[in-house]
Amino acid sequence: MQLTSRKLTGTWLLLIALTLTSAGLGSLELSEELLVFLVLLTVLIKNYQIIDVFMELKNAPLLWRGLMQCFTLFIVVAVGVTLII
Amino acid sequence: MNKSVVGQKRLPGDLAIWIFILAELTVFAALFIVFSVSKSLNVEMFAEGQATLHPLMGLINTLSLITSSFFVAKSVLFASQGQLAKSAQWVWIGIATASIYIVTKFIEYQSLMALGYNLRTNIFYTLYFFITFFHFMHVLMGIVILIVVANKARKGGYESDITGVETGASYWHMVDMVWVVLFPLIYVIK
Amino acid sequence: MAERFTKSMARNIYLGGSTFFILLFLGLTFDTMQAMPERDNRENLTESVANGKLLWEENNCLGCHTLFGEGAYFAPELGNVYQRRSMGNDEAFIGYFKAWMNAMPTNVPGRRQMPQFNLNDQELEDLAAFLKYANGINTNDWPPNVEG
Amino acid sequence: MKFQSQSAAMPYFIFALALFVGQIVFGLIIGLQYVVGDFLFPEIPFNVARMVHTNLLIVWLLFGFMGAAYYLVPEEAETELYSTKLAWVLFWVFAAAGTLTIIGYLAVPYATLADITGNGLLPTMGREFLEMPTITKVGIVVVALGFLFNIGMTMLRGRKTVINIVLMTGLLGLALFFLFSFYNPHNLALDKFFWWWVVHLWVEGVWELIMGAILAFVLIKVTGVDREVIEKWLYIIIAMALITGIIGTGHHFFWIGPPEYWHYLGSIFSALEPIPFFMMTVFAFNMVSRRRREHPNRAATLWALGCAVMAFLGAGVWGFLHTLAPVNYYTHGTQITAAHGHMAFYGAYVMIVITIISYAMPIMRGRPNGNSRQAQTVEMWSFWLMTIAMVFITLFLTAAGILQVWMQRVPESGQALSFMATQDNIALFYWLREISGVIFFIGLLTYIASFFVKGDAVEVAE
Repeated sequence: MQLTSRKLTGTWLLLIALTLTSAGLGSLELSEELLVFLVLLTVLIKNYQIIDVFMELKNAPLLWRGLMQCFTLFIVVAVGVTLII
Repeated sequence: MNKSVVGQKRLPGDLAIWIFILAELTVFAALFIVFSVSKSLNVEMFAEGQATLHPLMGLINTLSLITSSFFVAKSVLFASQGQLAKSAQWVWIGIATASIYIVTKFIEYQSLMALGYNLRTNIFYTLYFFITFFHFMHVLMGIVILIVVANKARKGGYESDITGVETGASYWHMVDMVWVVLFPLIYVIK
Repeated sequence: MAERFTKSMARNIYLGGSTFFILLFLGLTFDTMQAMPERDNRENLTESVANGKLLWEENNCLGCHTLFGEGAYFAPELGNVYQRRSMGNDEAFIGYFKAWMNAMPTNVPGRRQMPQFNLNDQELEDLAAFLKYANGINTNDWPPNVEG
Repeated sequence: MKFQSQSAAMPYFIFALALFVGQIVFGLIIGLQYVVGDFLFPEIPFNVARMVHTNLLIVWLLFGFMGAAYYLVPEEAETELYSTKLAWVLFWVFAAAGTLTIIGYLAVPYATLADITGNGLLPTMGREFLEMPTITKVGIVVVALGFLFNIGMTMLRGRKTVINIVLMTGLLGLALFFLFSFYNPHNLALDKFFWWWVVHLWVEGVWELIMGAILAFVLIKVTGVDREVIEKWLYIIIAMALITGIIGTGHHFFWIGPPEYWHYLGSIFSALEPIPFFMMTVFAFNMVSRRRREHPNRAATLWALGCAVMAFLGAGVWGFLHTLAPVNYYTHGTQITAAHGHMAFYGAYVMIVITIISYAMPIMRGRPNGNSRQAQTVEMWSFWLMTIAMVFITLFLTAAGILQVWMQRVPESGQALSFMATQDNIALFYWLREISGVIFFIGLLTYIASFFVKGDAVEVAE
């Protein structure tokens, strides 16, 4: 799968949309747990997109893609858990 | 030209930068976790503090960094197709986009400090100023790296090997990734 | 994989990284210096205190005692000795301090001994003033209790 | 030995080891004074013996670093030393200044020494680790400048390798930060703040560069692994050391006056300080397992590996143990600090100096393949004796420290035991520490003895 300009643009629009969504979520009257969960979900999706497409790690050795994804997942989960507790 | 075979797994950029990126993410992870732990220990203080921030500026900064990252990714794409002049051009556009972040961040610091908040006010402001300023310095550092890359690209420095462009870009995407966590953590989740 | 780990990149990371953190450290130092006047009890730094500090240094008190937890761990903490021994009364502290210093060494067999430093009355008062001044520095509530 | 002038390292190494013996003797004295309080009183009071113990450590490590530089810089630069004569002159100046200072400590009361040396003109004495008279400090600066000039000129004339550059940066930083020892304001909080610019930025900053460079040099020599690989690792490790270590200085600013935010910064960055030490351990073992030859000097390899492991344990793990501000609130200035200090200095700096001595000394004595097998066996015995003894010293001090925290620090005012009462309660551990210290001393004597063991020259299987 070769990276294309179209793919990049699509990812960019997705990131913008997710950013606006997460900012919008903050102004809704959601329960804290739900807000944390939803916002962190957008963060996770965004970072995975950045890792795979912008950083081009989708075609990288599994080790490096895995390391980056694990790090992101770890940060998001750790933040989520400590915020909710 | 980049002669990577289609389907072959390859890591873009220099291996050293990836080790460094992991180290950087570790530092930021520690900072974020300290922030969220302190927040759950000082709920009211953090709520009051967060109310003094400017979510709109945070949003603008997120958009500017994401867009800048996008432009830099485009530049790598051009470089891999051998279009180095275009590649350099997009790096410059990426830098210009990121400068929006610098201006907004500067305004935000100014307005907070005018109200008398600083690193020493309380734990919230200590962490807010330190984490965002630490990230701010990363943006500046990233811009310096990108300027070096753009200059070298303009002079045709990457004709045989675009590793340098990829390395600079990877660092820049990391700076973006960190802000993507930082923005909701500090500005959105109240 | 390892062949694309270039030495120049490793060097750039070293140079860039250390410059970055040196600048950050200098910035934080600058900020700390702004904060110090409210914390370091400088308004009570009299001539007598300055002389007391010199006496403290020239008799190598830190060779046995700690001051704010720094020094040798052979004899008690003295950063808060004013709090521990004064009962909030300067006269009482100076009296206690002089009596203590003049009684040294105890010569109790097997016990840790503090030397006799042969300081005169004025010097003992300066040293006591220094210890009182040290006690007034904001140490973020350290030590945890009066024992130091 | 590739270059004749490398032998300038010889007197530095020998003198360093002599001072090391002195350091341990005084260590045993103060260790005994912990339990037999009036031992040698009033002839050698604790504060004097302790000052001799710590200052000898610093000075012999400096001699070791200088010797290491004189040995490895010419070899790396592939040129003779700029001036062998200067190296010898500086050796005698430094050795004389050091010896006179120690004699001064022991012969007259400290206040008298301060008086004789004119401390009143520029007071710098009486601060931990920087007790030497101002005039000695000036002497150190002069020696350091001459030394840096000599090494720098050698480097500039020859090949500029990464190891040389890193070593030079470390030595320059060492000299630069030492200048803060001349800043001694009346303001106690500021005095302490900048005092750490010497002490912390030495041992958790620039000294790590020196250590990394020496370790990399020895590993290249004993493993035969490609220089390129080792140099990349070196850069990444020292980058991490500085990235974590510079802001990590904050863990010393918790309780001496600076604002509260250092609790956060100091805790976070110093919690990451074990990373470079961990990388160093991985690096050393990785290089040895990828070795291209069996170097006949097995003792040197053992020291190099041991150094990496013990540095990680002492500086990394034992540092982390009490570096977080909420923990440090209770442990600051207790025997836990002493435990960490002992193992960190031994693991990181004592062992790296012994590593380079163990590698370079046989070569300078005309044994390019290392000492005889018999001598190496004795040396390896000394390695295990000293290292295991140090592990026990650390464990006993840690146990003493935990009890001390429990009795003296954790309870409320009024319920807590006083300092001296606590000391009485933990005397058993001080005795055990003293016994371990004796074993360490035996290990050290065994090490010295290994220099005199004859035996068959080692043959190299090509």
